[in-house]
Amino acid sequence: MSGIPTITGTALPSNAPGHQTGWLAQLDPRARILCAVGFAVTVVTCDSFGTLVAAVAIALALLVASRLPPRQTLRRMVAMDSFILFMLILLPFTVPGEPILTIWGISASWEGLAQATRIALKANAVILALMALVGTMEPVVLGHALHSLRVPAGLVHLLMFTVRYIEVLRQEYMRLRLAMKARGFRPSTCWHTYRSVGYLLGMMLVRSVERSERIMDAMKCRGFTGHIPLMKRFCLSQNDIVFAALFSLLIVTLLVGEALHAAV
Amino acid sequence: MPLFELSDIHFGYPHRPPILAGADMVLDAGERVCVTGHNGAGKSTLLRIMVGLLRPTGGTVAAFGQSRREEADFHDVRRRAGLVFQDPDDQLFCPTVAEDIAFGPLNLGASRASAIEIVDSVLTRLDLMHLRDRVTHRLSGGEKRLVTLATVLAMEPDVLLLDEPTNALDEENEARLVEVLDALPQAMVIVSHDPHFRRRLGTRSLRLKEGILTQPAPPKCRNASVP
Amino acid sequence: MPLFELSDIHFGYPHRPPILAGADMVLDAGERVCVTGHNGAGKSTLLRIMVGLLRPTGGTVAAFGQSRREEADFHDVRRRAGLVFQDPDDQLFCPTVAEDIAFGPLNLGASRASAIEIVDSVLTRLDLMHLRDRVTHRLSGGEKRLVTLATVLAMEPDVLLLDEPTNALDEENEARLVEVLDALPQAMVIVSHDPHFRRRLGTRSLRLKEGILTQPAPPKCRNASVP
Amino acid sequence: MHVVDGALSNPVVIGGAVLTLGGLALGLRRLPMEKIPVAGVLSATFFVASLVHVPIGPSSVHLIMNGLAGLVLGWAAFPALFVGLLLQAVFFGFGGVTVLGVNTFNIAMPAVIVGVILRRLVLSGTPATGAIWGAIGGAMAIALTTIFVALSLALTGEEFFAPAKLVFFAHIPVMVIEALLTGAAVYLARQVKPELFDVFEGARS
Ligand SMILES: Nc1ncnc2c1ncn2[C@@H]1O[C@H](COP(=O)(O)OP(=O)(O)OP(=O)(O)O)[C@@H](O)[C@H]1O
Ligand SMILES: Nc1ncnc2c1ncn2[C@@H]1O[C@H](COP(=O)(O)OP(=O)(O)OP(=O)(O)O)[C@@H](O)[C@H]1O
Ligand SMILES: [Mg+2]
Ligand SMILES: [Mg+2]
Repeated sequence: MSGIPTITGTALPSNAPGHQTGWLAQLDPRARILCAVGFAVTVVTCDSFGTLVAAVAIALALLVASRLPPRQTLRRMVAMDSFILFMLILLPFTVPGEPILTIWGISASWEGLAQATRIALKANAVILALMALVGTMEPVVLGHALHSLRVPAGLVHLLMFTVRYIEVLRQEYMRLRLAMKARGFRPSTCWHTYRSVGYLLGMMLVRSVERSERIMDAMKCRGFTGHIPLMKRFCLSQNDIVFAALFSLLIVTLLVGEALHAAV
Repeated sequence: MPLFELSDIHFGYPHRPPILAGADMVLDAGERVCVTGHNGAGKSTLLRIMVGLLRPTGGTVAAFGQSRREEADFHDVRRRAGLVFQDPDDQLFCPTVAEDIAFGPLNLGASRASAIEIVDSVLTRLDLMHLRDRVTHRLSGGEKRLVTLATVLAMEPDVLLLDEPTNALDEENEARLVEVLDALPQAMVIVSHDPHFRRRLGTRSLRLKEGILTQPAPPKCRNASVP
Repeated sequence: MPLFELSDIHFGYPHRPPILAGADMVLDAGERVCVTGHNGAGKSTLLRIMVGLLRPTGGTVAAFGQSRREEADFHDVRRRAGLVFQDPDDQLFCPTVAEDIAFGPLNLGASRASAIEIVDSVLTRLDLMHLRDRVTHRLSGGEKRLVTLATVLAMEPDVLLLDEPTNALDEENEARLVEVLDALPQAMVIVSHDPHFRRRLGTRSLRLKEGILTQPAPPKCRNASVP
Repeated sequence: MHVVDGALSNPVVIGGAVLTLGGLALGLRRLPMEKIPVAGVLSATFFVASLVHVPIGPSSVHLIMNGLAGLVLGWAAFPALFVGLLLQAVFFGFGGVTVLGVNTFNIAMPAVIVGVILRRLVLSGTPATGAIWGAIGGAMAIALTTIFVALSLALTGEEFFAPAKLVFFAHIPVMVIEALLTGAAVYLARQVKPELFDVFEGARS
């Protein structure tokens, strides 16, 4: 079990030239962020199965439009934290109600199963829509868009620096891991492994702080006076407005469907 | 009046043996001084002292006709002497190339519009307009190096201080860089391990050894092998 | 039976043009093969393929008399072929020199006590006992380089793969290193840009160019200029 | 330990968002522009660390290292970890949108608590005693995170109570691992660069 394969696949995505993008990726980033948030808030408040299935369908349609690699994205969508997965599996057994089956004297209820399914549908619809709408952005563009959505400058700059140095540090980590492997390191459940990985992370922290000192020097050399400019300006096009309007309509439809269902 | 005049510079990092022990250097207008020396000799340290990022424990730094002592004295020096760092990843900290190049001019008080004009003119001059809106951390090593040069040129310095500029470059990009630098009018201090690069650009060479800058023997083949 | 036998190795990084395109190499016991080639030619890549850190897309790697294909095949290769990386900072990650040298033996299953014994014997052999409890991060470039060699020798390899070992060294340390390496019985593959170092240590030279290893013309001074 | 959208009740989601906004405000107050580069590079380091998997028996866990983050960053851990969680949700599909506040609070608040309580102890004595305090901090941060996650679920409904308790005990091995890693990292940092723990001390705009 080596840490390398698990980490090589997880670079932040790039929209480098030549990267295939759909019409969704051409839309204004701010519109996409607001749509994703609106969709998430709506879906979370809905409870009827019909609405939730419709929400998943919308999310899948967005996935197609986003041109994200479908298999990899769907795998990410269902890969929930083991913690939360465990909760979902236990829900049928902890929610009281009409029993489906009984294991070791504990009975699983339909109500519990329904609740677990609802959570799974909501979680997946939201995360899929988020990845399709926002995850297709260059991370730097996400920062610029958040800035023009009035997110505090400190937070945006923090995001920008984080995005800037993730790849540099990931490369450093992988080179160090490779060198450890070359010296016969094979991770296992033992003190030697944990100490070595701990040293590795500690060393990366130390080097990071020293790098940040050099970055600060570079900033001073260019007359840094306590202000970092951000220059990107967005402007809404007709397409963005049409998309936002249609998407809002979709959200309202979901809410109406939910209300009708509740009224029945 | 020389652009830079370092006399009897002493320096050591805390809890370390001294690195510079009486280094002297004079840089005149139009000169391109190459500095060599083995790894850890203190070449990068010397450049940092020149722009006041480190303060020497002894000796004096004079720049552009004035003695420089305090942090405030060096603000002006940093504007007029552009330092290109050894590792481009330390220097390109803004999200996009255009923002990185505009960072300096904006700090010097340029308006947004004129900063954008400077960005475009510098990129055009270096024939890098295709990189304008690229994300800095996705550039190749050679592209990063050329962009760091652009970020410094955008401040229109009188002197360039280049720390191992050919480090991450393949032959093609190196040839590009030589051409670009050769066309620039600025005086330069160039730290480089590459004898051919030095020979192509430098007007004279200094060797940093045991904390002192000396005129090396005229280059022979043996010099070419300095690692 | 050769120690290493690479035949018709092909390799390219994802989304990049191929780097190795039919490279062949044989390393026999007692040999010291020098590999040269310009920056980015794929020298470091070649060494990584030899110890299975990268898997070739075509061709075969045989080591110590066996064909090696799977990750498991290479565990034994990595024990018997010690790779010294190009940048010492990629290799040194423990707080002190002693701990870093003990890392390899501990991976091979040595007890703590015997690992400490190995540390002391290796350091004594390289005359580096004064560095034993120093913090690796604060060593000079030359010291780091010698310590990386010690970390690899601590695993008692049969073959040494050295990636630009003179990179961070001044003349004095370089002379030290030549002396140390010359006294070692192991077969070696040495990647080096330094013609004097190669001439002093190598038994033969190979040049990596356009993905293929060839016997170069006898070294002339012009070789010294490969950047 | 990311909660997903739809699992929690509205009051819990809103409460988490409000608490996180408060934490972000406090954290950003300690981040003047001069500190943003260090915080950003450290935030990137912890992001990379969170992608690292270490073996545990036949399986493996990915690291959180929020204890170490708290020791180094103090209150600045709030914005730094928030940024990491945001990037994880958007680009890796890990976590969720409406629960971003809850998730940030559950991971960053333990970091801050560990930082505030243990930073001084980690810096006192020899590197070895510092490492022991670091290990305690590493375990404590994970324990608190588990408790906070369990609480957010328990406040949502009784049906989550039993599994939440079970999950706490299931996470004891993770606490041990993070303790050992944090201890080793602190031991190294104490020897190599003790100033690491002072970067965010006393910084205020
Ligand atoms: N911030 C620092 N704190 C302590 N020591 C340092 C620091 N920066 C550099 N040093 C040490 O000072 C010495 C000189 O470093 P410097 O970077 O100036 O060398 P250099 O000549 O530029 O070397 P290179 O060719 O490797 O770039 C080295 O031994 C280095 O380890
Ligand atoms: N992990 C990687 N992913 C993608 N490309 C890589 C990677 N490592 C190296 N390369 C590229 O592969 C080519 C060969 O790299 P390699 O390090 O083998 O060259 P080298 O001959 O050792 O060069 P140098 O003399 O600079 O050390 C280079 O163009 C390099 O940019
Ligand atoms: Mg240097
Ligand atoms: Mg190499």
